[in-house]
This record gives sequence, C-alpha cells and structure tokens, in this order.
Amino acid sequence: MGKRTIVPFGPQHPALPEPIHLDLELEDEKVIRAVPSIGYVHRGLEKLVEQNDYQIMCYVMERVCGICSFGHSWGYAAAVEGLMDIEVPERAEHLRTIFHELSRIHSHLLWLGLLADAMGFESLFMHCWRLRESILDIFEKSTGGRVILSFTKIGGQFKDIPKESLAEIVIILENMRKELLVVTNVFLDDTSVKNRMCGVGKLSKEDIMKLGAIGPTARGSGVNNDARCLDLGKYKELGFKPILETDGDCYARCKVRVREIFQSIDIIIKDVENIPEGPVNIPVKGMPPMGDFIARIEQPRGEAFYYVKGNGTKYLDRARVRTPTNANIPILVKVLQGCYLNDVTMMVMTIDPCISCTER
Amino acid sequence: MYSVFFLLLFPALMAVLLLLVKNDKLRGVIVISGAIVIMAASVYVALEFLKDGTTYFNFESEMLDWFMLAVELILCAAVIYLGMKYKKYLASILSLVQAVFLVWFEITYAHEINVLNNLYIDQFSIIMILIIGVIGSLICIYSLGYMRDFQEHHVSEKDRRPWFFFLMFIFLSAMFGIVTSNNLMWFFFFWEVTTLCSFALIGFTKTEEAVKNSFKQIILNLVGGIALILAIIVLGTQYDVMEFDVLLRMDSNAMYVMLAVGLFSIAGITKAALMPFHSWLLGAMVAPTPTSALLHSSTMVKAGVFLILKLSPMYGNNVVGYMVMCIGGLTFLLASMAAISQSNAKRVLAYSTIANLGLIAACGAVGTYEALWAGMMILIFHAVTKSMLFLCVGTAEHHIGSRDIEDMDGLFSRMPKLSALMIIGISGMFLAPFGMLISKWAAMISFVNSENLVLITCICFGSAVTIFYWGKWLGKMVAVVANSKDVEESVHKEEWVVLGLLATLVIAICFSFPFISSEILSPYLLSVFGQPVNPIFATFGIAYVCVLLGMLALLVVVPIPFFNKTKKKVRNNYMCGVNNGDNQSYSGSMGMSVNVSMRNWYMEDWFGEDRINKIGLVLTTAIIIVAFVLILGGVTS
Amino acid sequence: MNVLYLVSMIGYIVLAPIFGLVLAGLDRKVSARMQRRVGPPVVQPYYDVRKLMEKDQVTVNKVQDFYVFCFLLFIVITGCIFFAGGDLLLVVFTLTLANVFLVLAAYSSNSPYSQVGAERELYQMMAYEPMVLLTMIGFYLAVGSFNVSDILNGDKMPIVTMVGIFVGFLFILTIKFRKSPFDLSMSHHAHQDIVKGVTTEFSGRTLAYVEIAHWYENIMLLGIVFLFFCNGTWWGYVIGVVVAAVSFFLETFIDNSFARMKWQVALKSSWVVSILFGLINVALLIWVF
Amino acid sequence: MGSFKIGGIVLSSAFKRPSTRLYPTVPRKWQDNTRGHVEIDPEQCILCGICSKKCPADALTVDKAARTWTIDRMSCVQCRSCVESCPKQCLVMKNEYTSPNVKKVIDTVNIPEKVKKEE
Amino acid sequence: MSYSTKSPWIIHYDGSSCNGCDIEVLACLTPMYDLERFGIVNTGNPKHADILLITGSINEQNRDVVKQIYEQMPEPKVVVAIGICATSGGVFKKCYNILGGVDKVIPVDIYVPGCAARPEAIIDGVVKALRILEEKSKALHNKGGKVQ
Amino acid sequence: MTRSHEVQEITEISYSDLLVKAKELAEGGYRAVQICATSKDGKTEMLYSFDKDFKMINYRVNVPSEMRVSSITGFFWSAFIFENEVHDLFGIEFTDLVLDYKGNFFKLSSKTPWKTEAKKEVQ
Ligand code: NFV
Ligand code: SF4
Ligand code: SF4
Ligand code: SF4
Repeated sequence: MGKRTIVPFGPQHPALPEPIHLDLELEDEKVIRAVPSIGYVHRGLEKLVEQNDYQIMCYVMERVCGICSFGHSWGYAAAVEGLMDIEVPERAEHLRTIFHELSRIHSHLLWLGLLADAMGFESLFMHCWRLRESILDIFEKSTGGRVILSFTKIGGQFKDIPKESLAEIVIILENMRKELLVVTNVFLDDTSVKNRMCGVGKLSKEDIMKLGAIGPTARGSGVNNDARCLDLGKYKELGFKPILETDGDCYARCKVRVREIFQSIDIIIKDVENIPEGPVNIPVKGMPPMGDFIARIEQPRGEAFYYVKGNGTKYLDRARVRTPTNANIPILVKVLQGCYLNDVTMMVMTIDPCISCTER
Repeated sequence: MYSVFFLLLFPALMAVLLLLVKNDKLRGVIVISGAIVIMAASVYVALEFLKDGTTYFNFESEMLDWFMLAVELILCAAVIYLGMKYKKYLASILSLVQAVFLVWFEITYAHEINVLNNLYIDQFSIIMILIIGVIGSLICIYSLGYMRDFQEHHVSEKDRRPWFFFLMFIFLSAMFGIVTSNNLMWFFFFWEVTTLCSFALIGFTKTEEAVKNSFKQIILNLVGGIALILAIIVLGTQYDVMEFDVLLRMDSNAMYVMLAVGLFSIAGITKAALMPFHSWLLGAMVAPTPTSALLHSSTMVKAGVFLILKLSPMYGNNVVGYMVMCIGGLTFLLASMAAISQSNAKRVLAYSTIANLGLIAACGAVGTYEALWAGMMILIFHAVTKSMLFLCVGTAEHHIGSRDIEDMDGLFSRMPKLSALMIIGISGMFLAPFGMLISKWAAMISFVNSENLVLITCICFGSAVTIFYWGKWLGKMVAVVANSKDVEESVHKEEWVVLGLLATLVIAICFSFPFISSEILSPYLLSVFGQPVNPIFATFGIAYVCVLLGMLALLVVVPIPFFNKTKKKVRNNYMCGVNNGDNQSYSGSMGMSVNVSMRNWYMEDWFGEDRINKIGLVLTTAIIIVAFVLILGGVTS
Repeated sequence: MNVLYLVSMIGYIVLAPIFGLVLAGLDRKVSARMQRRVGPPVVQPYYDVRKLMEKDQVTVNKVQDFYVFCFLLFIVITGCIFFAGGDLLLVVFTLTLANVFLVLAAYSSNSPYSQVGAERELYQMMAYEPMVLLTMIGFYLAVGSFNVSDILNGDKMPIVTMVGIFVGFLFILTIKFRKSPFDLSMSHHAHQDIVKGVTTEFSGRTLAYVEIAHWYENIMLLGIVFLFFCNGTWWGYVIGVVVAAVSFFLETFIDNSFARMKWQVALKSSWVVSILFGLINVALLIWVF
Repeated sequence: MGSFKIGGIVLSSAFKRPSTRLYPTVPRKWQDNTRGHVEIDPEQCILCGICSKKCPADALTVDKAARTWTIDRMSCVQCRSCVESCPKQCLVMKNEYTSPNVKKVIDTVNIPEKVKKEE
Repeated sequence: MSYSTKSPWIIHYDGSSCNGCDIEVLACLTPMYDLERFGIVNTGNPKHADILLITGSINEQNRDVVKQIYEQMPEPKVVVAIGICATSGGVFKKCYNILGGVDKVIPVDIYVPGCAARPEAIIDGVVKALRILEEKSKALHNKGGKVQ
Repeated sequence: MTRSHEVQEITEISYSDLLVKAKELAEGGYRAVQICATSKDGKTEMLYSFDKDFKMINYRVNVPSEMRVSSITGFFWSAFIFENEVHDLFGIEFTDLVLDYKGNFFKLSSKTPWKTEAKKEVQ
C-alpha cells in the first residue's frame, strides 16, 4: 500500500482564490505531505524603482496588492517620509488610520466571504460580500476607486475628506454593524461552520514563535505581534489594544478577524471624533537622501515591512516590501501536514496567504 | 447408486494416479481428462437424481467403517506429529482429544446404533455436487497453468506438483462425500479429510508464514471437529441416532437435540470461517491462488454452510437459531467493514467470502423456506462468481506482479480481457441484475418477514458497506491510463478457457435462475418444509424477473455502440493547468515533474482490520457462550 | 401490469425532466433570492443543458461516455420501475447500479479530482444506503408490500407510523440532492476543494446527461416522499405532492443555511440518523404497530 | 447548541428585494470622484511632456513635432498622476471608464497650434 | 440564437495580477452585481467553461498554465482580458518577469480596461463577449466543427 | 505634525559574525522578520531583520565576493522562504539551506535579474 494519491492543488483551482500551487500527497484524505510552490504572480515590481521616481513608485507600490493596497501605499510612503525626514500633517495621519482600518474591514469581510466559500457555504459568502460593498462605496465616494485607491502620496493625502463625508462614513458603519453582528455570528456560532473550524489546524504558541508567523494567524494562537502597537498611525492615541485568542485553530483565527472588524469600526468612529482640522499634505521637495529606512505597518494579514534605500537621486536604490504572507508561508507548510483534504482550503484560508502580496 | 460411488471414488483414484506421475505433459492430460470426467459424472448424477428427489442408499460395510476409523486415526497421528515437529502443541492436543472421543465413541456406542442409510442424495446435494464437480474441476484445470508459472517462479524448490494435485483431487472426493453422507460418522470422516487437505494445501509453500497459517487453520478446525464429534456423541448416546434424515425429523426444542444442533452449528461456523473463527481463512491466502479459490469459493467453506443450511429446519426462533443468526449477521456486517481496509485483492476476496458465508448462515438460521431459498441462491452465485474472481486475481498477479489492488490501476488498459472478466465478477457480487443481488434481495425480504431486527440491521448496513469496497476496486480497474502496455499475451490457454467458462457460467446462472429455483430449489424446499411454494415468484413476481433479465440484456447490448467508437476529441485531464502535456505527470513544486498517482480509500481509523476483528471476536464469542449457557440451562426458545 | 402504470411510466419519461428542470431552476432562483440576488431565469437549467449539447464534444477517454450514458439510462429505468408501481427494493438496487456507473465514469478518467470525487461518492452511498433500505423496509412493514402500487392504494397513510423514517429519509435526501452540508462528491453551485468532483472531467453532452439524470432522479426521490402520504384518497395525494414540493424547498433552504461539513460527519451522522430514526421506527413497526 | 445561525437571514432575505444593481438595464450613477478615464483640454496643453514622464504605466506619449498627445487607453491605470502633475491643469479625470473593446484603443489628440501662439 | 449566450459559464484565472481585478471579478458574482442573472456560473473548471476571464498579466511561470487552461476549454470559447494588467501589462509592463498582456500567449477577444476594472466594465465586457461567443458558436456549427 | 516612526537600529556586522548572531537571536526567542538583499556596484549587501516584542534588530552584512552565504535556516527554519527568494533573484548561493528549492522557487524569464550590476562589473 505504499501508494499515495497525489493531488495537484492550484494554481488554477476554484477553491483557491489565488495562484499558489501545492502538491498534496494523500492517504485516504489525509495529507501526508504538502509542498508549496509559488511564483505564478511574481512580477518583480520592486525593481521598478530604477525606472520610476520615488513619488510615482507610490502608485506602483499600491499595486502590490489590490486588497491591502492602501496599506502598501502608506507603508511605502511612511518609509520614504522617514528617509526624507518629512513630517506628515496630523490630519493626514488620522485619515490614513481611518482608511487603513476601512480597508481592514473590507479585507476581513472579503476574507470571511472566501472562507465561507471555501467551506461550501455559498449564501454566507454572498452576504459577506454584500456587506463589503458598502465599504467599497465609501472608497469610491471619497477616493474615486473601489480597490486601488491612489489616495496616498509622499507627504500626506491627495485630498481632504470633508467633515460631512466622515460623518456619513460613521453612519454607514453604524448601520453595517447591525447586519455584521448577525452575519459574523454565523461564523462564531453556527454548528456546521464550527464543525469545519474548531480544532482544525491547531497551531501552538511555540509553533508561531518559532516560525515567525504574524498577523491574525499569530494572534489566533495568542501571540501578539500587531504592528499597530508601534508608533505609526494614530493607534496609540486611540488606545489600541490587540485582539488575542488562544486556541490556535481555524476557529480562533476566524474569531480574531471577526473581532477585528468590530474593533476597526470602533477605531474609525473614535478617530472621526478626534480628527483635527488642517492640511492633509505638505509639499515635498528634494530628493531622498543617502541612507535607508524601515517602516512597519499592520496590514490586514499581519505586519508588513518596508525598506527603502536612497542614494540622493530621485530614483531609490532599493524599495523592499516584506509582506505578511511571505512570513506566513512556513506556518502554512507546517499546518498542512496531517490535515484532511477538505481542510486544506480551510487551512489555506485561515492563514490567508495573499500571493500577489507575497511575490510582488 | 453406482454413479454416486463413482463420484466418490474416481477423484480419489485420480489423486493417487497423479501422485505417481512426474511428467508435466502427462499430468496435464490426466488432469484435464479426469476433470472432464468428473464434470460429466456430476452432471450425469444431477440429471439422474433430479427427477427422483430425495434418494437414500443403504450401503453397509463393516470393513469400510474400520477403514475410515483407521484413516482418521492416521490423520490424527499425522497432525499430532506435525504439531510436535513445528512446536504447535495446541494442534497436537486438540487432535489427541478428538481421537480419544472418536475411538471411545466407536468402541462403546457406534456399533450398536443401527444405520439405515449411509448415503443419500437430494436436490441440495445435487446443487453441491454440481458446484464441486464443475467448479472444482475447472479449478483443477486452471491450476495446471498456474502451477507451471508457480514452479517457474520458485525454480529452486523441489517440484511438488504431484502432491498438490493429489490433494486437490482428494479434496474433491471428500467434498462429494460430505454432501452425500447420511451417516454422521461418514460425514465426520469426510469432514476431517477436507480439513487435513486444506491444512496441507495452505502449508504447501512451506514458508514460515504458510506453516503458521496452516496451523491456525487446523487448530480452529479441530475445534470444529471436536464440536462435531461431540454432537454425534450426544445424539448417539441420548437418542441412538446417527443419521441426518432422522435428526432432521426430531424436535429441535428438546434439550439434547438442541445441544447437538448447537454443536453442529459450531462445527459449521468454524468450517465456514464465520466469526469468531474466521481468521484461518485469511491466513489461507498465502496458498497458491487455485487453492484459495477452491477453499473459499466452492468447497471447504461451503461444507460449513452446507451443514448449517441442511440443519435449517432445526433453526428458527430458538436459541441456536438466534445464535447462528446473530453470528451470521454480525459476520456479514463486520467482515464487509474489514474488507474496506484491505488493499490486498485476495484478502478483500477473503473478507467478502466470510461476509457472504455469514449471510448464508444467517439465511439458514432464520429457518423459513424463503430464507433457505435465499441462502441456497447466494451459495450458488457466490461459488461461481468468487471462484472466478480468485482465479482472475491469480492470473493478474502473475502478470502484473502484484495482488495489490493499488497496482491494478488501469488494469483495463493493460489486460482488457481479464479485466472484463473481473468486472463481470465484481459486478456479479453486488450489482443489480446479477444473481448475488437477487438473492440478497430475497434474503432481505425473508429477514423482514421473520421480523428479526438484528438481521435487518446487519443486512442494511452490510450491503451499504459492500458497495463501497467493491465499488472502489471496480473503479481502480476501469481507470483508463494512457500508454499502458498490454501484458495479456502470456496468459496460458487453460486459464483463458477456465475463466471464460466461469464467466459464461456467471451470466448463464443469472439467466437460468428462474429455472434453478423452480426445478431444484422448490422441490427441495417442499420436501423440507412441506410448503408447496415457489418462493421466487411469490416474492418477486414474474414481471421483476423480466425487468432484471432485461437489464442484464441491456448491459450486454449497450456497450457495443460505445467501445472505441467515440468521435469526440480526446483531451488531457484537468490538473489545475499544470500537466506536462499528458495525463501521466504534471509540473509540481520545486520544479519537479510529479507523477500522477491514485490511491483508494481504506479508512483505517474506522474499519481497520484489528479493530473490527476485535469487535467481532468479542461479540460473537459472547453470543456463543450465552447460547450454550442457555441451552445447557434448559432454555431452548 | 395494467395500462395505467404504462401510462404513468411514459408520463414519467416525458414529464420528469420538465418538472425536474423547473425545480432545478426554481432552486437556483430561490437560492439567489435567499442570497439577496436576482438569480437566473427559471428555465436556466434548460439553457445550460442545451448549451452543453451544442458545445464541441470533447472527452478524456473513449469509455467515459458509455458509463455516463448508462448512468442516465438506469436512472430512467429506476424511475420507470417506481412510477410503474414496481417494487421498492428493486428501485433501490437499480438506483445503486446507476450510481455505480457514475462512479465508474469518474474513475475511468483517472484524474485526481474525479478519483477523490468518486471515492467520496461511494462513501456517500455507503452513508445513505442503510437509511434508504430501512425506508423501504418501513413501507413494507407499514403497508405490507414493497410494491409502489399497493402503497399507493393502501388505506392508511404510511407517514402515521413512519414519522421517524420520514425524518431520516429527509436527512439523506440532502445527500442525494447534493445539497450543502453533504455536497462532498460534487456540488452544484458552491466551490469545492476537488474542483467539480465526479463531474470534473465530463464536458459537453456527457455533462448534460448527468444534469438530466439528476432531474429524473430528483423527481423519483420526491416520488418517494410523496409515497409517505398516500392513502388511496385524493386528499392524500394532494398532501403528498405538497409535502414533496415543500421538502424540496426545505432542502434548498438547508443548502443555503449550512456549510459543507467535514466528510467524516456524513457517514457518522447518517448512520446515527439511520439507527436513531430508521431502525427504531422499524422496531416499533415490528413490535408495536 | 448554537446551531443554525443563518436561517433567519436566509429566510428573511428570500422575501426582501435583492440588493442587486441591475447594471446594464439601470445605468450606474458615478460618484464625483470616480476615476474613469483621462481627458485633455487640447486648448490648454503646451506639450511639455511632464505628464508622460510622470505616468507609471507609460500610457502617454507627447509628440512635440507632430503636436499630438496620445493616450493608450488600454495602458492607463487611472492613477491621476498625470492630472496631478500637469502644469497647465489641462488634464481631467472623467467618471466614465473606457468601454471594453475587441481591440486596444489608442486615442490621439491633436493639439491645436494656434492656441499656444495666442498665449 | 445560440444557447451558449444564454448560459455562458466562466472560468476565472488570476495571472500575475495585484488581486484588484481578481476580487472585482468575484464581486461581479456577488449580490450587488450578480452575473448569474445572465446565466453565468463560475465553474472553475476549464472543461465546463465557455468564457475565460483572465485578470493580471502573464509571467514566465503562469504562461503555460494560461495556455493549458485555454486549450482545455471546449469550443466555442472566448477570452476576456480583465484589467489593464491583462490587456497590456499596465504598471508592470516594464518588470523583468512580465511578458505582457494575455494576448502574448492566447488570443484575446475582449479587452476590459480599468485598474481595477470596475464590475460594470466587467459586465459590459462579458456582454460583449457573448456576442462573439454567439458568432463562434454559429461558425462551429456551420463549418462543421472548425473555428478559426 | 507627526513623525511616528520606530527607532531605526541597523548595525553593520561582518559576515563571520552572522551565524553567531543568528544563533544568539534564535536562542533569545527572536523571529526572523525578513532578509533583504540589495546589489549595488557589483556588491551585494544583505539586511537581516529580527524582532522580539516589537524590538527590531537589523544586521547589515556584506556578502563575500564568491557570493556564498551560509544559511540561517538552521536557526530560523522559516527563513528558507527569504533565502530561496534571494537565491533566485540575486544569484547568491546559500550553504546548508534546509529546504532548498534549488533555483526553482520562482520561474523567471531571465536568470537572477537583480544581479545586473555585478554583470556590469564583469563586462
Ligand atoms: N499578504 C498580504 Fe496583503 C495584506 N493584508 C499585504 O501587505 O494582501 Ni494582498
Ligand atoms: S497635458 Fe499637461 S503635462 Fe501633458 S504635455 Fe500637456 S501641458 Fe504638459
Ligand atoms: S492616469 Fe496615470 S496611467 Fe493614466 S495616463 Fe495618467 S498618469 Fe498615466
Ligand atoms: S489592472 Fe490594476 S487592479 Fe487590475 S490587476 Fe492590474 S494592477 Fe491590479
């Protein structure tokens, strides 16, 4: 009986939202070995720094990923601003925080939908994505784009969001919260959903620490490495506390994200109350100097790392982004071992690799 | 009457002859001609006695009795010796116990009992004779080619084929004896001979495993043998009875009768490899395939269920009835489950055999004419189909070098003809228009009619499980694997002939089952139960028979327009877009080219052999103990 | 066999696909509405099948078509036996045969997804088969006959003594309709870890056959639901039809309200249900009623 | 047991109006900010070429000699970089997107010479 | 009227995209836009699909994948390139690992511009693709099985 | 006006110290955040980042001229992903890489595209 079923999983696969490839070696339905392979999305966009000046590069950077695009533009801008020693206006920083949290909500809702889809729960998927549309409407209304916002530039934001619009965002979010409560409750309480997630894909605290996993994956196992605890953004002022769960299974990871949605709503509402008036950008002059700079930001999927290296011209030497998924692939490899075929999608989803982020 | 003697003696003669012949060609001629004669003789006997119904022969000979005793004692001595030699003392002890009982009984009681008829023949015997005569002989012919290959694979060893064929033919002889003995002592004699033959056949290869398993067989079967002799002793000492026909007319609710029937049942259960005694049959799989086919499909184990079916009128709603029903039902359910976890084709077949024997036994134990009808039908279909499957696996094994189902990937592309036969065989075991299913259907109806909840449960769940393990095997074979080589040329002619004949038989029996039912089974049931019925039409109605036969015909006709005639373009399989241009491999991770490989489910966690066996052992042993406690306590119904 | 049964058999052959497709269409429409969508037109399944027929015919090997055709053929035969008032056990066995053909078709393609799908399909058969058999046995015990025609004209409503079995049957209907908690081997809508399971390698006409076979099968299964309410009177029939329709939409509702469960659950739960509802009900039928 | 949490949503949804925007039948109203496509006011353009340099997707070509301003509609990513950087503010981002097409659309705008002279 | 246009099933492949267009395609299937109104089902299996929606550009590694998916789709079939990446490579045009738009490896029937392509644009694109599908379907039946 | 960046702590260490430091950090419970390579003027410099409780330590290491670096995957298994990537993009060999994709991590249209400047120097 030495044989095993070998199932190629991806890059094109209906249950996989993204082009990743796994060779799954199965016995019955148990995964004995899983070898991942990526590279289907690798574009090499970091190398575009040689052709785009550091300002235009911001547009390129936000196209690292269409889901967390706002975060990418912020992270990159923050790194360049740090390098050039630019102080960003207070209001811009607040706006960034608000939009970043909005995109977290949209990303988590998108993720919840895909999770539901991965477990064959079509109607839940539909309802999640229906709710997500209201966030996209906010985006479109305020920035003109639904997923790629092009809202951030070096030195601040392109435009201001008027007070009324901010108030409107709050109203939309408050309305959404009610429906969200019902929908997310399904994830937390429904028997069939729990059947798929509880006890599946257990990751201990030690695993997480050893493999350097981050984001909700880590927080689901009780490890706090939420980069929002760092200085960037207005989180400290808003009294941010990371959300931690301890079970370390798919359910815990899902719960972290569900709770984060509500937390983000709270953060936004609080921020809208506190946002000061003022300019939203400052004119940027000069070139990035010699030297390098690191910025870290908490993306929906975890901490992202930005590194820029200037050389005194308008072209940077190096712009590097280490995205959350990149750090989470090892844990994915680990967790796939010994699960069942029908859990593979669960595992992949709850660790939530975003391949276009990973490969840039 | 002489024709029956011929049947009993001729195979034995052939056996002795084959023991002396060393030349391969000559042996071939003898085996084939002998087998044909046996086949012809059994058909002749069948035709001769079919009209007459039950016939008894009073054939008495003091000499013969002593001869039998002598042979039995020699055999016992042989077992005792071998047991000492291989340090299997349990076998020696059991054999000794048996011998003691036997001698004691012979000396004290047996000679005072007057036996009216030593031999008999009725419709049931006819069926058994046909099965043994036709299938058994075909297997002998098949063995010729198979053993030639076998010898080639084991060149270094001494050619012990004469011994092999000797055993095969003796076996046939003994089997004929079992199904025609009315004298219980005779029955016992033939019974022991089959046990010993099978012992020798299982140990034929003399490997360590073979020896171990052969002793497992002999130990378990000696338990049965002791039960048998005890039963005879009980009957003899209490009622002065030593004849089947007398026994069958007795009131089974009398305590000692019940005890005897209980002991007979134990003997039947051991021989039929029902739980808790089933493990010997699995061990028997080390033997050359024809042996397995002979032991498991048509003969040895059939002797066990033959006994139980024969005793059917004694069962029913009484303690032994329930005991055998529960054991049969549980065996059916549990053995079917265990079959799921097996990838060795022969073991799957073995478990399936155990399961079906359980079902047959359960049918016998229900004690109604419907159930008996179903049981006999299953017996017939099972014998034909299973022997064919065993032989198919044997042939496949010699050509693909493995008896593992996992290696039968796309067998359809590699050995198309053999696969076609195998597919017929497998479908014959569980799919609708084929005989097995018809009989299962009848069994189900009879179980429901007898309102036995345990049996209803067992058959419902057991059938479901059966679908799974046959289905996945079938699936393995039909998979179309491109670029595979045809390895069928080297199959021996004898093998083809036999396989072809068996396959024809499988289908022919399906078509002729209304005939078998009305001409053979009904008269028998009438004589046993005294009810003038023809169960097949009572339970099904002629319309359904037509429907089934129609379906069968469809299955023969429908493939014709399809095979190799599609005009469709053939494209590659879908593999997430990474195939390497064909269906054989795809480009996987780390830049490797990964070969596609497929494995069936075995669900080891749920249906693992050890787990199931443990459950079966505990349950069935408990049932037996409880039953005997009840019987000895005087509770009979 | 009387003429009436012949008529109903032909009626089945002609009308079942029509009802089947409308039901399938309604299913999609209602599902869509449950998801706050507009959904496709009700006759969408018809368009789908016509489209599949029109497509360029492609296959992965030469024998697959045969198996799929047999699947369709035997599903239709099953339905015919049922609607001609035939024997329920025969219906079950023929249905099994048909399903085995589907499994073989999937196996024959030798593709990993079909293979896993086929395996799961067999596994599901193992899960629901006991309950199906118990249902039929229940009918026999309640009405005294395995014949649909006798049950149809029986004078008591089987459901009265077969509530447990009815519940159990509804449970496995979820598997048979390939609806959400147990759409393991192939799913009509939702995405799946094994692509399209058994139907992964079917395309064009072959896929259309599978669709049509499902229409036939669904109607036949609803026929069994209907049978629970027959008592030989017209109002019994009306109740039967209504309940059959309701249970179809109940399945749609369930489909939309459950995630696909782990595969282990399918066998465990359906066997537990078979024992809890089916077997106990059968026991009651034997000993009490 | 916390089973069956979605039943309510599903059932009530079945009787609510679908939330679908019936797009092709009911045309979509755009937000003011919606980024659709870039349009030029040829009167204003001075052919300085800054926009083309600032375009991350290389969608713009400014040909001084031929006095044309060309946009490759199937390359423009609507980033508004050109709009932001045009010194004459002659580029605007319009709401409507370039409609899908069977071939790649390239729009070339002739920049009238006289306008520039007038300035 | 060919039935292909009444029941166009799609398969969606995400090439080297940024996910922006990818999720917009998915959004099209969800309640707000609901492509199923047109009978569209996201099959995820090339063997069942009529329309191939590709988002993102082509790189070295997914080139064969795209080609293979396209080949495994039975005729008649159309390809819709969604988003600027898929039409021309967009901002990534100059990247070392990007070969360009989808038309570099398979014939594209409809280009849907936008970064990200809006759901409305995707719907427009698919509706236009249906017309092409219809023509191809006719051609298939007239010429006895040969398209292009 | 705000300037809310974390403290930048980048230490330059010599290549020979790399494994020592890595071991130290691994034992201290740090996690590997990233490995970034930058090539300039034919030289490649690597930036290793580690983090523990929001305290990030960065080491800058200049790659030896033979472009072979010993892998830190012995201490930080998860770093295989970064090292394989750097290997494919920059052409740096890692010795003792625990999970070595052997250049098949990415399938690229040109080999080691980031190594360009080194090539220039060779020319
Ligand atoms: N990984 C990742 Fe992203 C996120 N969140 C990030 O930087 O999604 Ni595409
Ligand atoms: S559009 Fe503006 S930036 Fe472009 S060439 Fe004309 S004036 Fe210069
Ligand atoms: S909007 Fe952006 S991509 Fe489009 S032309 Fe302007 S600068 Fe280029
Ligand atoms: S076109 Fe834009 S949004 Fe779409 S994939 Fe490309 S970069 Fe992302």
